[in-house]
Amino acid sequence: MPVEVLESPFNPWQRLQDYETRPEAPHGRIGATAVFVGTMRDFNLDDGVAAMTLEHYPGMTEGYLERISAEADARWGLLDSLILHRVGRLAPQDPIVLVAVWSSHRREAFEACRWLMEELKSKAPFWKRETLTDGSARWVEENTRGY
Amino acid sequence: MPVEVLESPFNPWQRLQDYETRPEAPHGRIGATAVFVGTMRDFNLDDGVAAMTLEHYPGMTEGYLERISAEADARWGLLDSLILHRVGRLAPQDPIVLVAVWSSHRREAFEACRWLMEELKSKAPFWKRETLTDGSARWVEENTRGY
Amino acid sequence: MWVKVKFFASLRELMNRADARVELPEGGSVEDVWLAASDGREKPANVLAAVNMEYVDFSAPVRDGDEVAFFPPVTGG
Amino acid sequence: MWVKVKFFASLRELMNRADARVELPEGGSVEDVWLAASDGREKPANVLAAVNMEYVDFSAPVRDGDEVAFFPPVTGG
Repeated sequence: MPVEVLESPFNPWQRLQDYETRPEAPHGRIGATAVFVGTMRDFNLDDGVAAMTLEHYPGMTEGYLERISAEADARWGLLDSLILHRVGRLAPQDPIVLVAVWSSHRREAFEACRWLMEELKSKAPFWKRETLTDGSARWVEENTRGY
Repeated sequence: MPVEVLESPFNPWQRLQDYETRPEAPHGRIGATAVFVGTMRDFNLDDGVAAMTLEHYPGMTEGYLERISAEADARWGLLDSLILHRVGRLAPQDPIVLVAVWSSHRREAFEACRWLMEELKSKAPFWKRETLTDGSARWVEENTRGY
Repeated sequence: MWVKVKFFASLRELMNRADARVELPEGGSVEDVWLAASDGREKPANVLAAVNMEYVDFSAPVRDGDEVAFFPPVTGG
Repeated sequence: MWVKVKFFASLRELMNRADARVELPEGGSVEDVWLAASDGREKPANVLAAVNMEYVDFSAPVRDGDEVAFFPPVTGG
């Protein structure tokens, strides 16, 4: 159930590989791993996007992510989970968020992973500011709904 | 949309990293990646499982996976997808299946990934035979439902 | 006409063979292929059938040269 | 009593500050904190509030020493 807010780029697949090979990982009991990775696109609302800056509320962000992580672990009986989220300046293709959950069964893994992403997108205090390819900048006003 | 039936162990995270770094991957348009990995557990129905042998129907298996892959690509407007499935003799913790989908938006990624797994589990011609820790062997009779 | 028959997994063990080749009258169905290939064994509940690698019902027609497969419920993933 | 105030993202730019410290009478609410900290600016639609890093309504009470944050809808993930 670790959560991390990261100031610099991360490789989601490398992080998952490292995380799963920890000696204390619940190896033999895992039957299902569900992962979501959100990546910065080079377009939004029909405009080209050149860069993005992600702001957050230090303390509240981590506290909120830890709370939903613990809630998902309890609600779906997860064996483990991991949430990583970038802040700072991002370039197109940079990973923004990783949510991974480990479970004995797939139904729980799928549902918990999606629920965590929706909770994160609707309430975790992060804000995106886009720099467009024409040089102008704008705040992203709201996230699309995921269900 | 590649599908592969693999005779030897694979590392899902390494395969994803390799797949995403192909020059022809649809890089800037990807906003959402949803991944499911099914892993061999060391227990099933309260019994310890020491090994598993996966049998398939060569030709029909690949054809079926290619068809559901194309159907998901079309139905959810996916940018890309990847399905890998092991056959042969597996040990606990070995990855059995990887389903990954790439999309501009998360709703489509989550739904397509889960749909592909349910289609695969309900109809792809694979069969599991378990060797238990007491030395006995049995065919797995049916998959649990995922919705 | 002649058709190729395949058995998989627990059904292969039950029938004691993976492959067979059977002759049956023109116009036969998958059900007829089972009868011709199973040495009179009762069809287990839940057995599935495919003709030329596509799922079919047991009432589906077969043609000369078809590949007809029988197998138990699938358990991949 | 005194409370710490924080503004984030577009609201930080609109208010032209990230932090403030305001005094208000005991028994005040989050709404009162907004009035005291906003120099009379109208509250934008959709603005959210947190007290001590927990989401609250604008009617929620505040106490001396609380940290009250205002921000626009979140857009992470």
